[in-house]
Amino acid sequence: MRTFKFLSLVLVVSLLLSACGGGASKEVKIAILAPLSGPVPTFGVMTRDGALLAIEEWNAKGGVNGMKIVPIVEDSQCTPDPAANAANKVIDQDKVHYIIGEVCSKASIPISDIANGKKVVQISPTSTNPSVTVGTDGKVKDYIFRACFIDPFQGQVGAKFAMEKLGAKTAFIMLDQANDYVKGLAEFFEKSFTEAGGTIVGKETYTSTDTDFSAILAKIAEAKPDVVYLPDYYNIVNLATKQAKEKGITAPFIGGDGWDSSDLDLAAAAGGYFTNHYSPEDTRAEVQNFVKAFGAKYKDDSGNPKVPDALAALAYDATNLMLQAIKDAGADDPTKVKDALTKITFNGVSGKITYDASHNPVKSATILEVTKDGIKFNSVVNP
Amino acid sequence: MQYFKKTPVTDHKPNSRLAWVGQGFLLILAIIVIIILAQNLIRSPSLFAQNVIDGLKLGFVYAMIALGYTMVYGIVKLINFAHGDVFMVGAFVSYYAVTRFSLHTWAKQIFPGMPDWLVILIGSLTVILLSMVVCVLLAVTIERVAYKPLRDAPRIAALITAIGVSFFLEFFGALGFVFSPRFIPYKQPFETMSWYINNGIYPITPGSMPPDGSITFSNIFLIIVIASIFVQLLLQFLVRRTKIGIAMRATAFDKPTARLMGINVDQVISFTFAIGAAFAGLGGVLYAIAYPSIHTQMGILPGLKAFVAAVLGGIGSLPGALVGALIMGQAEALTMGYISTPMRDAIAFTILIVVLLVKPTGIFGEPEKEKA
Amino acid sequence: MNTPQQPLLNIQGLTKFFGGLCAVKDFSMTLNAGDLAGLIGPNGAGKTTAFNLITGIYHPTQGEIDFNGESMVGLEPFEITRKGIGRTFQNIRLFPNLTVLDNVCVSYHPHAGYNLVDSILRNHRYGAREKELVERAQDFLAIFKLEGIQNEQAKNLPYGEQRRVEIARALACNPRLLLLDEPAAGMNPREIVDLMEMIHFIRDRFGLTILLIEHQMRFVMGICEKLTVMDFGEVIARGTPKEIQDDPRVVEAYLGKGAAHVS
Amino acid sequence: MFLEVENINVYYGAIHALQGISFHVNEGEIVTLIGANGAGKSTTLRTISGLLRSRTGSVKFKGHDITYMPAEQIVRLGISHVPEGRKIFAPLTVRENLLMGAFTRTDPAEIEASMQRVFTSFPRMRERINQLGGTLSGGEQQMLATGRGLMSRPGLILLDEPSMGLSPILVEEIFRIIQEINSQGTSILLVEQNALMALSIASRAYVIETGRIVLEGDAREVAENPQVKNAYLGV
Amino acid sequence: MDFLLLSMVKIVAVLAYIYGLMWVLGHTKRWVKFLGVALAYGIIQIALSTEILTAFDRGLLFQASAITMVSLGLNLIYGFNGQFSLGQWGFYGIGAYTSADIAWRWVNGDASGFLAVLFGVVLVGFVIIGVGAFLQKVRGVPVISAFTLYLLGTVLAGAIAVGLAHLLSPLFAGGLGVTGAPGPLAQGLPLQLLFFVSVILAGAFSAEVSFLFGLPVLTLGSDYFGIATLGFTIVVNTLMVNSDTILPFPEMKGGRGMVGVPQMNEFAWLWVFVFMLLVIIVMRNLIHSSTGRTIMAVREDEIAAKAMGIDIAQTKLLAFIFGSLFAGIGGAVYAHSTGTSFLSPGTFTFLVGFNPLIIIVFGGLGSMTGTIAASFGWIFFLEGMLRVLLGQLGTEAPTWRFVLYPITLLLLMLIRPQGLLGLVEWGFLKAKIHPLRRSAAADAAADSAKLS
Repeated sequence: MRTFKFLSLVLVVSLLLSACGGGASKEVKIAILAPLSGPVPTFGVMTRDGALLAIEEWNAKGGVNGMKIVPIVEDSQCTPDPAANAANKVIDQDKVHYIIGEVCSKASIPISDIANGKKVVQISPTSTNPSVTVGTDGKVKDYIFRACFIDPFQGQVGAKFAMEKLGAKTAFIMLDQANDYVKGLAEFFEKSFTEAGGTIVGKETYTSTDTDFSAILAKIAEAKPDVVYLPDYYNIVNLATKQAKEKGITAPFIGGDGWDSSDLDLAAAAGGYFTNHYSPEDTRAEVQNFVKAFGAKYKDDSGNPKVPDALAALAYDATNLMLQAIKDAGADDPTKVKDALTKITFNGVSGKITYDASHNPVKSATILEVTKDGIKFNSVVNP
Repeated sequence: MQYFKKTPVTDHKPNSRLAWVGQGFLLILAIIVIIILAQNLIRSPSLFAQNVIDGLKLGFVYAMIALGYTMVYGIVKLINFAHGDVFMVGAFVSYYAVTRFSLHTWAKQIFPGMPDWLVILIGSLTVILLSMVVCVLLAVTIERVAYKPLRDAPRIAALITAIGVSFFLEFFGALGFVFSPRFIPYKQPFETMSWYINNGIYPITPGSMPPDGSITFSNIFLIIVIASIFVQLLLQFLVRRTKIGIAMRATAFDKPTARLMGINVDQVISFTFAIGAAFAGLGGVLYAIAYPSIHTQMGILPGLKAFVAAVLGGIGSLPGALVGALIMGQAEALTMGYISTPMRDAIAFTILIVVLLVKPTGIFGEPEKEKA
Repeated sequence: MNTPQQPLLNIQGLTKFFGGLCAVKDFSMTLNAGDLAGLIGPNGAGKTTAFNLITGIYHPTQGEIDFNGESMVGLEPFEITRKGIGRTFQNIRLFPNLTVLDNVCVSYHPHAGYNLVDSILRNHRYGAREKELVERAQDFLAIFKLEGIQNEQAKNLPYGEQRRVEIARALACNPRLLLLDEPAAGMNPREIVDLMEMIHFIRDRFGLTILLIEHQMRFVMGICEKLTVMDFGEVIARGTPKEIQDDPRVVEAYLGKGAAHVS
Repeated sequence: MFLEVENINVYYGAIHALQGISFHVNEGEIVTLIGANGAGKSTTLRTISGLLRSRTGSVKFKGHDITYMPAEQIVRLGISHVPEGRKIFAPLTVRENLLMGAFTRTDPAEIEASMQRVFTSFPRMRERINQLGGTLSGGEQQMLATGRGLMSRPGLILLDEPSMGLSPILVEEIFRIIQEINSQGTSILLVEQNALMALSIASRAYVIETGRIVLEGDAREVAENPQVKNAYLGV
Repeated sequence: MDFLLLSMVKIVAVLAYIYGLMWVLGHTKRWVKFLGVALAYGIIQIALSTEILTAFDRGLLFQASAITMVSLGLNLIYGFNGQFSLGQWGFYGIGAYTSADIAWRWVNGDASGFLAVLFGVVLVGFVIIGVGAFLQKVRGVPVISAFTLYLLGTVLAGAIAVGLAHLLSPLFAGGLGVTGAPGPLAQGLPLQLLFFVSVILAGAFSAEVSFLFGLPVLTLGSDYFGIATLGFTIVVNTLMVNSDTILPFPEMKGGRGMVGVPQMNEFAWLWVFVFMLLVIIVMRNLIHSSTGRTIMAVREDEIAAKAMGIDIAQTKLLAFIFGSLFAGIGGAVYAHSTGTSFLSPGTFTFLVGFNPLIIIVFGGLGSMTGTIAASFGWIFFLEGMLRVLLGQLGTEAPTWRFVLYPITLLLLMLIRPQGLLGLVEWGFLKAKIHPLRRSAAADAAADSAKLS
């Protein structure tokens, strides 16, 4: 029992100590919650890198409102429990008021619940699930925003593009039932496509861990659609388009911003199109500066400048949005910052961003074409 | 002498009553499966054949990984969860060999006049060999560092260690300076070619679809099938005909007696790990060529499926691994084709459970001996 | 109680094939209540297999086993035990990580007198019956001079004590027939003498019928009232120890031809 | 001295199985260890061949201290252990089993010659050469095990219960072969339950009881010893 | 480095807390017991209410409690009964989703979830008893046939339960209100009581599923059983991912995760504490009983256990059912105490499912104390200490968390393959050491035996 008493004493003392340790007021902390382990560490690393770049740029310019920005990175594993732990940790332990993250909706939703309850502003760069910003009661979560399109827009744009530019009458949809990003895009593509008079000749699901799509592709070869809609991340696209080529499928694949990556297999995906936030070829200063700065800071395996993908770009935009809002608010006060965010007009890499009532960004979409030699700009579609 | 002598009961089976209920249940399951398959076969024979071919491709890849599982399990009764990650390392090594060092074209640089096909053949073999060597070194290191000290500990400790090694390889590999956390599009050392069968075999040219009712296949499919069969035969030769192979079987059966023969059991076990790893390396390269998106967690699911295949076939049995893997491949391909893709893991495991209930040690498994 | 003319154990034509190998062939034996019988034969003669057939661990290919007028064929081992056949094993099979007391208590389980619900609720019945059960087990251990080591893990005991624990555990099942598989193996002469006394004692005290397998002739001849000799799965002789000793077939099978001139 | 075992103590967990056993085998003789089941005979053999470790004492063979040598190296020195229960590699063929016996040897021609010699001793093995070890009958398995033990061309064979489960005719046969092997110059340490049979071919004998040697001497003397008679026939 | 120190102190403190709790539970005086338990509950409750324990600590504490229940269940199956199971995570998931769905429907004005599970659990219970009695009478029925009969009975019972639920659920409509406007039954104390009932129902549901699954599968040999149960976890996860397409539960939203799972909120610690204590007590009572001895005997030596009159199949099934019951309860408690009203199949994948196995091996197979301590220690180490430590070390360091974790795992296994605590038990969990007993009868018996 003596040891027990002693331990309790130590506990109490250390708790008191920790309570006393306050941070200096000359800095503002921003937490970056990203899946650095778990099933998709690649998304986490890209997100972290994009966000860190933005913070570095602001710090180089003297910080925000004269305060130095301190990034705090946590691993949220793209899984609810660790994400909740990470959020609690940065909020309670690090006293963070601003969160950038997570990538996956299934991690962003628990984070948003915690952040909103604690009045901490969160901008998710890439989570498309409506539940991230809208609570179960149907009310918008005051402190939660996102930097990406919400699904309907990309789906519509994709469908419109397929019908008008490619003259497609029939489409086949491939989707990952468990990924709400994919599911959302697919749903709205289907809706827009059929409303405009097209026919969906088939719809097949797979899971994110699948590598073999031959059974689905065999069905596509049989159904002979004009286009195949595959709004997933580039890793799936690489596999599916490669196998489609082997099967001699000629219908073009269309996808969403998940395609955007330097790791997109150009040879396999050539002939495909995807909707995106921006084109690295875009001559806008924001885009060019971002691509250049990113390449200067991060190198790929062979030491060449890394080309940022959509995740990096969105994380970069999300961080900039957050910092801009802090600047607009003029103080390190989450309540003011979230108000500033609702009123913000920001020229980001992914276009001019404003927020609608549900805290979803309103911005234009770019359509890109994949060719053997690179990703080419095709057209811009405004909301 | 009484005429109606009480005849002794022959072959007492304790469980014999109401057996028809269970048999009927299994029969109904089988009939449902057969009906679904038959219906689809009649509806579109070419699609069915296509699915079977795709399933074969999957099955032969699994077979290659399953060999490593089944051999290691056979000899040390360890479910080597890290095997799938060794497989991943094989894929990554070949990727870097190709992209960084252009190892697949080394022959061209030394002998510029060499015909292209030969360059690619030599280059690809070099790349594969390198992957195999690295995998072997890795596996032997793992065995020495993580498993050997635990040989006399409870079996579960080694299993937990295997899980730990598996996590370690996945997430250490995902560090930026090791491999990469990314999904990397794999660069093949050679071009993919595909053909379709429709009253003859024709190559598929880009931009034109094969006619209706065609069955397509690619050179990758052929390579996988050939390599997998070759590996099977090689391994059969090894364990049947060579001294070390026979020693492996002897060790697997009875370690103390094997030691009495002068067999260094530790070396044999390391050798078994090494062979399994070599084939995992080969499998990794072929898998990456067939499914060209590699990342550090690519080994988990194929590894698990391969292990299930090995169990299905009867773990410890080499032909069992092949048969189990082919069944898994067909089950998955046909489930994807005719039921629903997301259900394929569920169906594969259901098949496993049903098979185990009917034959508790897998298709080719030796029945477990009861000792008293 | 069974009537004198009805044997307690009646085995007829018991045969067991393992694959193509015949381990026990047309084995027959009858035991009356109170018998102290031995089953002897060289290693590999099928004695342990016969035990395993009687206790249901193997199911016979052919033949009948009647215990107390009831057929034991096809019953599960635990059912056979509950009908009153207890046993020990050739190479001691205690529950090594359980205490000596728990080893014995396990055997009391079918007669614990309280059920799962009682044990989870820890109600009065649990308390009373568990106490009673433990006390019974402790009394039992006392009989075998094991009470001092009741809280030791079984695996930490010396060989002789492990044997005694195993016999105590088998007796705790409350059997009418006790099968002992090489109870004297690995014991020194002094321990063997003790064991012989103990076996006599338990037979009288618990009203048991005992069938044992043993190699130590001193022991077998000294204790058994009737013997059955097996070789190659078949019974080659039966009778009193004296008769067996004089049976040339036994001498030949058991000691080898070379011995014939010695004895 | 050829094989010298001095004061070995072996434990199975808490069980003290061998309690200071010492004995020796001279070159060219047959020595037998007799004793009841569980007395420690097999344990002694397993300790000599390196499968078990003694806590004290030493085992010396041809001048080498092999007490702490791993089993696979002891074989190379020329000790061959034919274990109790035959321990045939059931999934291996007869030929493969014999090859495993010669694992330590490398010259294929010599191995082939040894195999032929085994076939001369055990003609039955030649007929069964491609049969799986597990499908052989008990006697055949014992022949195979003994033959396998000979394949390493040992100086000393440790034979553990070669007569177990064999019919009298086969036992005779096996013992005849044991004598034959011995006459070709191989020393034999024989553990046998069929005590009198063993004593009839051995030159010297040791009697083990509960991990201790209680009697030793010339085989004939031991056979005449009343205690031994008592123990093995209960007279 | 005070963060490091603090998180280490937290680990020590939580272990001390458990030690204290077990000590007090094991106290012979009843009032000390009750007072101690109340105190143990109170300390944490006050610390939570006053936010001395932050939401971060709270999260860790609740997760550790949930995983304690799951791991205890697995320890019963594997550590105490020797059946190598990887299916525990599946039962955890079943418990979580069952309770979440009951409560979700309840607060959204639909009592059918509650009623269906309630009737289902009861009716299936009858089916199990009835078919069991029938099989007992027929004797000698092969396992697959028995399974088929149970399955048919269960399907029938399930259909009746769902029918009854739909018939009766309108009766509750008034009290429950509608979505967005919950009635008196769907909030406040009645809702908390529903949590209590639904957690138990979810546990019972898990247990019944485990009965059906375990009946045939427990006949398999050790590793085959492991793989079959791993398959179970994967099948359950697949069904969760497709709960809105293959299964008819649109509110679970399939792989996207269920949002709006009602939370226990201020009562969370009460229920977490109560259920954790309940699981610990039930398991301890089970193990230290005659049945518990048979469970361990089966682990030690199946053949000897058979020969001592133990029904092996029944004992294995019993341990499996109780293990799954605990897992189901753990899952249900978890679902309502995450504080984020979100449940996703991502939590229940098979890779995460190795965690309980790692925990029980760490803690020591067959040691309840080890399991409890390892559950808390593991969560507070991996999610607490490592996270905090690496978070301090810069923006690159968090990537290393899952590199350090397996290294720790390897080292611990190499150093202590038998687990940290081996067979040590604390306080309450200790087996009773029976004092020597020398009754007159025993003396007399011993004398008459005249054994030296």
